[in-house]
Amino acid sequence: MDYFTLVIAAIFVNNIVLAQYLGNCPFIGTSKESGVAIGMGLAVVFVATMAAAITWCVQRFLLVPFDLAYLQTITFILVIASLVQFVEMFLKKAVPPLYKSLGIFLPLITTNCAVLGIAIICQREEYTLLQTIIFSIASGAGFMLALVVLASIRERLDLARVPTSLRGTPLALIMAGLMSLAFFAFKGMAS
Amino acid sequence: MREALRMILVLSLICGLSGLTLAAVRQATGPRIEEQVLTYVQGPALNQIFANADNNPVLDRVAIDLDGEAVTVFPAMVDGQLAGVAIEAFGRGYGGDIGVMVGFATADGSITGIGITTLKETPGLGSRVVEPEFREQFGSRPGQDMALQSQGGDIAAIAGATLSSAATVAAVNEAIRMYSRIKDRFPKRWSDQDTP
Amino acid sequence: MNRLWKEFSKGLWKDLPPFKIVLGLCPVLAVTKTAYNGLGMGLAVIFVLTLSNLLVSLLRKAIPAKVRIACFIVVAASLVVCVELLMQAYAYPLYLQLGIFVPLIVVNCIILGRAEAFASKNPTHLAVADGLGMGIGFALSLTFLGSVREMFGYGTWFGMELAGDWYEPFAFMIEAPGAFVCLGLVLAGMNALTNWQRRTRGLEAIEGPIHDCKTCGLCATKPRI
Amino acid sequence: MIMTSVLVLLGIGFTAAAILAVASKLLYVYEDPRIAEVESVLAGANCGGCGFPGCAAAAQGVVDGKAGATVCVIGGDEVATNVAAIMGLGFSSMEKQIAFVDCTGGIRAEEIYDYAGVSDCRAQNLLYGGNKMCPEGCLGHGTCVTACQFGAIDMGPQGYPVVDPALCTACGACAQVCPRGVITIWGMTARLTHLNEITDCLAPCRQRCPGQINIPRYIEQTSRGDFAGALETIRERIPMPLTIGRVCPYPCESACRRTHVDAPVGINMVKRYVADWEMNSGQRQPVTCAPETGRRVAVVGGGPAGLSCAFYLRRLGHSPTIFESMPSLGGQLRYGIPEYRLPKAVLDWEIQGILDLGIDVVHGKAFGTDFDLDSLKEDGFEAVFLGIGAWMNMTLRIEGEDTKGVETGTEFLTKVGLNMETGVGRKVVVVGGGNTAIDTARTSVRLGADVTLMYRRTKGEMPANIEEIIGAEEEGVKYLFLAAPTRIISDESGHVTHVEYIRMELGEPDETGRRSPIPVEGSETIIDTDTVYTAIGQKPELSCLYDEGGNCPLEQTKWRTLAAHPVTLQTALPHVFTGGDMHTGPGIVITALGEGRKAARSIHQYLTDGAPHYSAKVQRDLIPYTMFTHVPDVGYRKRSTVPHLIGCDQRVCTFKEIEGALSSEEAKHEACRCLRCGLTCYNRDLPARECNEDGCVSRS
Repeated sequence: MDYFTLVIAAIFVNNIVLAQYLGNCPFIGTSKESGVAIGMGLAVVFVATMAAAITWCVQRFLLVPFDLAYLQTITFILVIASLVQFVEMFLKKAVPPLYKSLGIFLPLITTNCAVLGIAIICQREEYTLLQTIIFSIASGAGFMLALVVLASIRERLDLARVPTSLRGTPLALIMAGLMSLAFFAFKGMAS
Repeated sequence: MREALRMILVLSLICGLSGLTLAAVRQATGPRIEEQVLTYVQGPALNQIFANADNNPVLDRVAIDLDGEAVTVFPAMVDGQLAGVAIEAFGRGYGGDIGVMVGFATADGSITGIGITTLKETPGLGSRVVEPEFREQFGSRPGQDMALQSQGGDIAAIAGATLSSAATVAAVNEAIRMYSRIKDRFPKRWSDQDTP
Repeated sequence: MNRLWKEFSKGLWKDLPPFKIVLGLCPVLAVTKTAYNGLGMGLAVIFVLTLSNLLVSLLRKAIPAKVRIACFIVVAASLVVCVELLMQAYAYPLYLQLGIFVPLIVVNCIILGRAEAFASKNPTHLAVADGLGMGIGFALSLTFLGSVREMFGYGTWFGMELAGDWYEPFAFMIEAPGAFVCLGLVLAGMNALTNWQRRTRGLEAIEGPIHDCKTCGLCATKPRI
Repeated sequence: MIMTSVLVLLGIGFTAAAILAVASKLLYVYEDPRIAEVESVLAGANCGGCGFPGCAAAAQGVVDGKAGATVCVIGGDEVATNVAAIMGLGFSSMEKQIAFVDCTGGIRAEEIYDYAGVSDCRAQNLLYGGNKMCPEGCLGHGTCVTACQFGAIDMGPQGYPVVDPALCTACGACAQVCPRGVITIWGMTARLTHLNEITDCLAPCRQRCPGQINIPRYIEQTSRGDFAGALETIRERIPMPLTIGRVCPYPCESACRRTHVDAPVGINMVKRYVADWEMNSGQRQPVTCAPETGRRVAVVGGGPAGLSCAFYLRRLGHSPTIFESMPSLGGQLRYGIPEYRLPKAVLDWEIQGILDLGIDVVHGKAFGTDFDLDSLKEDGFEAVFLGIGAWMNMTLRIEGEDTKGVETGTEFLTKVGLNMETGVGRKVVVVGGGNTAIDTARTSVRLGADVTLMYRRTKGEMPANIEEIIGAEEEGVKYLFLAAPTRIISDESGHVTHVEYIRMELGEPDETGRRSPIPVEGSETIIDTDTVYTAIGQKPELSCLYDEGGNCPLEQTKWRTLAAHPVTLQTALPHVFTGGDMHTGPGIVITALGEGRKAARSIHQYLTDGAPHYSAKVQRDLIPYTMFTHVPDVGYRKRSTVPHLIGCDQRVCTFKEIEGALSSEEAKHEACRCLRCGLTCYNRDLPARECNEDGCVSRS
């Protein structure tokens, strides 16, 4: 499997939100403004990549040798939660401007199942470390793409005349459905 | 400093406790999980091979020692007699190992059929090894090594999935080798008994 | 007792997740292809949510603030792994269906959200009532959504044939787009219902009565280091 | 297996906790402990009303000095006191800012489109663009009203938002949702230092006013009976409404769009009414000043420009000191404008109000002799405003000009102002056509003289106000148009007896558009006189700027005025600013007042930012496309007239004030004649509208 296919598949064909149903809470929750969406998207790309790389090492050097694969979930989430907190502290200290723009999204990522999902998918697919990193960047980018597109649509929809009951979250979900339908067209382009 | 220590202590303790709990649960459920996995992963393949068996090959499975490694053998009984056994073997495919369950007739050591247990091949190409057209080529033939047509044998490879086909063949050959080394022990193991 | 009932019942209608508080969407969308899957996931969530609320509430005084989130997550994750193991042992086909989403229960915002927003601040019995209520509400919602999607998508309900051969299954409903649209329409229905109720009570209809992602409190919570 | 599980998880948990613990020590970012303290006393509602994203950010802002103790808008005084205690801050160290609606176009914008979408300004703006002509207009859907968490905005009866300053917390939510930028959050400093920009909603009168007063706003406030508010609006731009209400030649009225319907709105009458209302009430309206900065500024010259500069410097928090060489403040207002136009009592009352803000005055010190720029610097003045006016008279450059009995008009008026013996005769000839000439003539009439006013062009070309020209005629001043003096004839004692003049005729218009007079050869005539007053123009006396060596660090223009940047009024010396007649040459009072404010603004920016600055969009000339003359759909309404306090017969012998103020009803009537113009819009209302308690409702 070449890396190009891996990237295309992760962004479009198996889009983490629209095809895999992962990371939906932040997808709906932070897609009200495109500025916020971009911030959240970048934070996810960053954390997901780091988390996938670290969890890959944990799995490879700790869980497999000791035959503890069933502890995957708990170790991964612990790693992610600590990582998020660590990254937050690190950014605050080392790169305050970045912290100001991404910092507020970091705590939200702990509960973003896309991050844990990406780490677990990498294990299920038995990717190499390089593949893991590429896959997680691409998946994060796919998340960001979907998020920004939905946010842009919602900004316009806010102004449209729609039945009262549909305003807000319901319409956002329906829009997400239509986007997901559009992404269906990528099926078969790469596996 | 005290706070940091407390932080470390509490988190480590909680982790340790959860490890203990989980290990215990794991221990308790382990055998049952194994059986479930066999029933739902190997079971369907066995049913394809021994359509007429009147026992449950999964429940009656036996681990046989072969050069220090345990080989799981699934016996099939017909009318209380051991009619055949199945052995799972793996071949390296395009997307990972392909698990193949190979069934042998105990009477003459011929292959009764094969079933695919696990595979991660490309959908539409390599994954077509599960299709009957491909699988049935292996049925009812003597238990000796075989090869793809391209390598001088008589197994028709799936178009565009030579690697997956070859992996299947390799797995079958592996199973044949294992079978030939342990087949002598079967009569002893299932001598006229209904159940082991 | 009153209080207990209140905390329990709010999860059943007033704060019904995920329809009233839009939380835990991933399992809602992913596993509700059939009513059976929905119910299975719901039961898993009830188990995890109730016990995690219980444990968090018990441990709430011992946990230092800085590793609070990590501790909550370890508790939740342990329970999830338990569920995973039990499901493998006793409901393996369900486990195969729910696949990756069982481990993901741990990042279901409902679990961490209730731990953070409720269990870590309330006594044990209330926390359990809250978790049980929310869990049951969640399970019912999932079953409902699964039923709707299964009926349209397969023409069956819990595997039982509902329609004759003439029924052409509406495959859209069981794919990802259908999940989004279906949930969107259900939420719109909830809004319409709320507004209808408000109108019958002589109140003015309001736009989008459904809470957005607010209730879990995580958004506002920053781990303090 | 149990053992490994426990150990692995224990290990991971321990590692995670240890890394976090170490990281929290190593990566510890020092946070001012006061941030936490401040946050703990804030209301904790995270309402965002303070303009910060939540209470934590607000606390950070307070500690960073971006906000004052009153940051929490819902916490009230108690929270403010607590915050002040933690921070050691003064209670009111932050300037109160409020939302400010600068558009009155709600109903008008709606008329342009048949818009049926959601009632949301942003939606309409996005989908239809709203008003075609004006990019700034209010759309009137009230999105700002819903955006305001504090209920401070209401849709007023005219269909545009009205802000309640008491409830407004300047959170900026309204400004954020307004797609047209109609609402701005302004602090007093920003309002005082704002220069008109071409993107502002400038009605023609506002473009024309040299003082940049927000005329439509104070007229609207007057129409609602909010006289105090109107005064506050006026005082944002000029400090002397009483004076301007009396002496201004109101250029604004010449730009008024109502001129094209019937007659211009009596803008100045309205201003005078509200100014008189304050004076007659006996109670001065409060004038807010920013907290003291302690920066000292020297204001040289206590005329209108200097008074205005000092007033705004004081309001911006600085400490100005006025240096005045004459015994009293007021400059030309006191020594050039006669009593019957601007009673000294009124002027004194007004100047006292300005000085009461805390402005020091040094009397009897002349610039150039008693002190200079260097000595001011030594005395600790960080900036200097030069506003010594234009007191030097132009000469006729004719034979016999130094004859006894020939004097300049300003000298004469100054003597009258100082109650000195003037030496005025029985037959007076005044040369000139400006307001000074008329003032001289009318003053002479009051001193019992028979006055002839000689002007080299015709009545239509006279620069003086038309009311003044008519008033003088009514009082018996004889006009001699198209005549220029050529020679002054004196008797043996050296006293003037006759003036010889030559008749002129008007030639072709020159580049300025004025027809220049051409002497008619051989038409010399002689008239009797015993006193000649010349009032043909003045220029600044700049000799005071030169040191003994004849050097001056400042530059002059070719009109012999002090050169300065046209917008910032900064001279060649960065800390020296100028304004008023010294900069423009003889001009009208409102120009001097306006320049005083501009200079104060520049000085403020010089003191706080290091240099004055201004936007490239600054409005200087009239904006041509807004000067349309076709004003349909407006009904005829009679313009009010200013009552005359005394009859013509009495006027010639008394200096009592002639013009009176409107009555309250007349003022409201006049205010209601205003079309509430914007840049290109105006109220297309019909005579049916009426004045009532709530002001002028344009549609019933």
